[in-house]
Amino acid sequence: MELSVTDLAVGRGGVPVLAGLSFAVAAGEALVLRGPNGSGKTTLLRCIAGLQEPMAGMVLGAEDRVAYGAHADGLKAALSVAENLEFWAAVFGQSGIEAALGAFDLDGLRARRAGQLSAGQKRRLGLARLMVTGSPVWLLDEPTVSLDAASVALFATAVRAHLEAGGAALVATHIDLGLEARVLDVTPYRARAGAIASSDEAFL
Amino acid sequence: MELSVTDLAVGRGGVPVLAGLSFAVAAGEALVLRGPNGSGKTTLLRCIAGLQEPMAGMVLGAEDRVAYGAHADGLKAALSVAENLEFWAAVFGQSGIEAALGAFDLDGLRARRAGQLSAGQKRRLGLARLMVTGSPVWLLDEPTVSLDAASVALFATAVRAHLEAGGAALVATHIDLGLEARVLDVTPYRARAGAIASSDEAFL
Amino acid sequence: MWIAGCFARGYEDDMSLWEYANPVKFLGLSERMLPWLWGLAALCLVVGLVWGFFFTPDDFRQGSTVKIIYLHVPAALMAINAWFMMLVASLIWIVRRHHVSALAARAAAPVGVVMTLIALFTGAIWGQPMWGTWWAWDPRLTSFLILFLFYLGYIALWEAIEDPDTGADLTAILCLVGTVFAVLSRYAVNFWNQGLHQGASLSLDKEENVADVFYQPLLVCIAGFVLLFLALVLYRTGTEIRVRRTAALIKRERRLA
Amino acid sequence: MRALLIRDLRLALRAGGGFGLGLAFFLIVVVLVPFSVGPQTGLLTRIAPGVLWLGALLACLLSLDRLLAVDWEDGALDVLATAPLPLEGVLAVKAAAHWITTGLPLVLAAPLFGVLLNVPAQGYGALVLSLALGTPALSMIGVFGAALTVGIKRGGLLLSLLVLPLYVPTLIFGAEAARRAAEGLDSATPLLFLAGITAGVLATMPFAAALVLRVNLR
Amino acid sequence: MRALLIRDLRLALRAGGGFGLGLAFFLIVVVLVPFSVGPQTGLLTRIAPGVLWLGALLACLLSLDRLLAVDWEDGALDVLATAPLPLEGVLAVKAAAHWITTGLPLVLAAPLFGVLLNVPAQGYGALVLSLALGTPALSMIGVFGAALTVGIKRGGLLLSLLVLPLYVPTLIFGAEAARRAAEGLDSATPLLFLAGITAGVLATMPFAAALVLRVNLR
Ligand code: HEM
Ligand SMILES: Nc1ncnc2c1ncn2[C@@H]1O[C@H](COP(=O)(O)OP(=O)(O)OP(=O)(O)O)[C@@H](O)[C@H]1O
Ligand SMILES: Nc1ncnc2c1ncn2[C@@H]1O[C@H](COP(=O)(O)OP(=O)(O)OP(=O)(O)O)[C@@H](O)[C@H]1O
Ligand SMILES: [Mg+2]
Ligand SMILES: [Mg+2]
Repeated sequence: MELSVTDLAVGRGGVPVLAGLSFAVAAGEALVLRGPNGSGKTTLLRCIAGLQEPMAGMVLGAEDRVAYGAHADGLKAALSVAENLEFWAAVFGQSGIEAALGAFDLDGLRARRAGQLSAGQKRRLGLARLMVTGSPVWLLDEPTVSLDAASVALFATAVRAHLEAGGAALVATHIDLGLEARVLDVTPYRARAGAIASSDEAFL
Repeated sequence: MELSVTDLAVGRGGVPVLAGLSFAVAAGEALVLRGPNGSGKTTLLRCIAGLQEPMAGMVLGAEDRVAYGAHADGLKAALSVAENLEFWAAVFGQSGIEAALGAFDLDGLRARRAGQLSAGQKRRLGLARLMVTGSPVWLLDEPTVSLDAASVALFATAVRAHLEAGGAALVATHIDLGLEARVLDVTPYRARAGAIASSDEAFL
Repeated sequence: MWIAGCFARGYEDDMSLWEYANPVKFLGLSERMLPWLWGLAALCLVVGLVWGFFFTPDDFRQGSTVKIIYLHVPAALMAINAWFMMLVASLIWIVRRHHVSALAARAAAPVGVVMTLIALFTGAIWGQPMWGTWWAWDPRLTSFLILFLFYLGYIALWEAIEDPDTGADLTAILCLVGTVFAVLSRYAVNFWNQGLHQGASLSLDKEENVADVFYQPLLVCIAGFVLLFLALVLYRTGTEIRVRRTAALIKRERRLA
Repeated sequence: MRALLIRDLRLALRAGGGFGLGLAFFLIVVVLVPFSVGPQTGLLTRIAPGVLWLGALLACLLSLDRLLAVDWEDGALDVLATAPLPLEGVLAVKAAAHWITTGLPLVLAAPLFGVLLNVPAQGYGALVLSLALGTPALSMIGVFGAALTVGIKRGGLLLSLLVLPLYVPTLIFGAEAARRAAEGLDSATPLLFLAGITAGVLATMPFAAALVLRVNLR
Repeated sequence: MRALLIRDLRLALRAGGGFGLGLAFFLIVVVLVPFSVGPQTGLLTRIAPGVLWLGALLACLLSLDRLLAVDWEDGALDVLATAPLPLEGVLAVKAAAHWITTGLPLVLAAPLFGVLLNVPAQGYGALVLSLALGTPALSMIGVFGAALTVGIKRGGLLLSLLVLPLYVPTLIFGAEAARRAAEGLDSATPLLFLAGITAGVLATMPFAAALVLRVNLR
């Protein structure tokens, strides 16, 4: 019931990016990933989410239990806020979007088309999506981008509630989340050339 | 040679969002726009950039002198970093992208396809685009989104250099830019119902 | 174009005709006119059709099939003229930015489509006995089909766009461009194929013309169709205005809240 | 699954007309053919069934391009892939939605268009039947093609390039059936072949598509 | 301007094949036609010029959809609109790029495809000429349509519904010219009409397109 990563190596386009990562996130715990641009946070999250397989090592306790919030939120401009949420709730076999709407105060916007939201409002909707999935493990990639202070606070409370409910969260970010949690800096794990078999080292 | 806005009212989808705005940005000066999500910063910038006409009031000293950096950067995933910059330089009748590449340390990535950049690297490229336009007035919408501390510093120095060269900058943001500048909070200017003629008030 | 619009807004007030460009005023007017229009339309249609169907002799060649003309020709005429009415309305919108005219254009389109369909079907039914085929690639028929396509495109574009003003602008320009190309196609089609369809027999040159017995009830029917068209368009415009009005009110509520 | 189907249908409707569009396009193709090959009725009658099938093919093709690309660009595909739904099912549903919005209307309207091209009376049954049997395969194959090209911006032409060859068998048997019936011959055999192809496609293609899509996602 | 042209061409190339694609699609259409209408040579010869023109039309159409949408989605259009270039010029250039990548190859390759459908020898001249005169209009009109539907996701079918009726005159005169020449008749008149239409379109459409695009941008 916890997410654990052992000796993981991930890469993009066949080039290893991070290697030798090992950590565990227990239920009720949040882990913040930090590291300069291009250090591999997104790649790592995609790998844990199961969108790409690891180059080495393994990920435990993730399959079918994760909700992945990426740089793009997967919202349909043509659908209303409520419709978007209901859709994702249904996909994840959940129902009831009121809690999510309330948590990110989208009640006033429920009938608005997603395409007509401001950047921050869109982002809030994207985060609300996580709540309706009902997945225990949240993987968040820079969730607070273009959120104002108030919305960041909303986000922090939402995450805390999720943790108290026994969920876990793995958050990559550059800015403060208004959230006290363990921090993991990925910089030291940057893959050295030839450290692990990159897909085309057979040619070397 | 300065950007001045007098009694401006802007709206989206026929609904007035901001009204009664008046301010001026002199050459060599930067103005930071603040305000909660959905308060109308993007709309204001788009209006000043000439992408939508004001509902009332006027904008002086903007036409053909602005470089607009929006939420989206207008980069082509299929083109390399250098190609993207060269293209925009040519469009704005400039040449020489070295300075820009250096300022946002993209030298190492010049041959990389824009589609293969990380979020922050993309953003840096998007900002580098501003430098190659050679336009005196920069309109920036949340420029430091998903940038790490080091890159934010790079951005700040770039803006300072631009100001010293006699340029002006208007920046909407929620987070710190590492940049000391006059701040304008748009919240008080939120348009009250019926304040100005919305396009469909004829129907009321 | 909104430049034109802005300067038009400048003196919208003076000219008295434009009074009714105000949606609310327009609603009042149309409500007063509609009952009369409905009545007259019904009257003309009943008279014209009964007269045409039961009190005219059978044509010596065509037999009783000739009587389809009382539906076919008026429908065809209206189908074409509806488009021109839309064109005028669009022009008014572009120059003077009166919402009513834009909505009137929007309201006219479906009516035009129905008229087109009536003409097509009656024509097809008529074609079977006359030409021994339901459909022939005769220039007039073909250009009518093209007109039908233009209607479809126009309506589809309206449907696809959320923001009403944007929709009005885009469809107006489409209507202008479309008209030019529709006319072009008309001549192209003539060039492409010389057909079997009747010439304009309402025109006054005497050879190849419909005999007066058929001619007078036909005129009554045409009048009826014109009135019916006007009534429908006014009615639908009213609906469009009300829809837009509710939307506007809801928006205002949201902003006040 | 149902939610996905409903969403896709709703999106198609919102994007202007939905069902109507496929038909309108079909109609246009039917109108353009006489313009390009000339108005001689006899000629048209002979090529009519083929034209209708080509039209169906192209209507299908034009709507394919964005089928997955949209979801890919806004990240919805990533989320769907991580959702507890089998990706195969997701793609099958997408194909179904596509068929309902483009294929089905064509099947229903085919007789009307047949009139325009004076298809002889005895031809209609087989024409409709062949379309009803064939178009599902077109949609499913199309989804596979879309999954192949999802990563590529402006993949429109490339997609059609990849998909059209896969359409050939369906087209041959479908058009053949329609043509034979129009000429009063028996068209059972091609119809059977057609049904076979469609069955096979529907049974296997979702897996191929899902496989390809997973590769594209990583 | 030149930079824009170069960029668009480069993007077309990068998106797999570029020039090749239009041709390949054209080829496929030409190949599919015999499948759908049946292999009788006499018949094919008669419809050949029309088929080639239809193919050109559709190749054009398929590549239109994303022409502006891509730039719209990644915000490039916003920047272009704020750049010190006339939007009319930008759109004209885009049309030119589109023509070079799809129209031009077709013009050059038309004789080849003519052989496949055994167009009679005397037909080639007019065929190529008509395509050369006609396709630029197709591209320019297409850009107008793209500007109309740029805001709409999956506008593909809608776009074709709007654009194809506008293609009718061009198609009629073009195909007419090609057909007449193939039958050994004189095809000067339709060619003249065709040239006239193209000239008119190229002169006026950029402005209409820019107008529409500005409306969509606000
Ligand atoms: C689907 C088939 C047909 C269509 C789409 C069609 C369409 C039209 C159109 C567009 C007009 C022009 C109205 C005007 O501008 O004045 C018209 C008029 C007319 N049509 Fe047809 N038609 C069809 C079949 C027929 C047939 C089979 C006949 C009888 C032989 C016929 C007889 C007439 C006559 C007598 C007029 C009045 C001529 C005039 O006043 O212009 N039409 N039809
Ligand atoms: N498609 C790709 N092909 C090849 N390399 C890629 C691709 N996408 C990203 N990269 C590279 O992989 C590295 C890791 O990228 P990643 O997006 O994981 O970084 P990140 O930590 O998320 O950065 P940011 O904080 O800016 O989002 C970067 O150096 C980037 O240049
Ligand atoms: N296309 C649209 N149609 C109607 N209303 C819109 C549209 N786009 C945005 N809005 C509304 O206009 C208001 C201003 O939006 P805008 O994007 O300018 O806010 P913002 O200050 O940029 O917010 P953020 O800080 O989140 O980017 C918001 O309330 C938003 O809901
Ligand atoms: Mg990242
Ligand atoms: Mg904003």
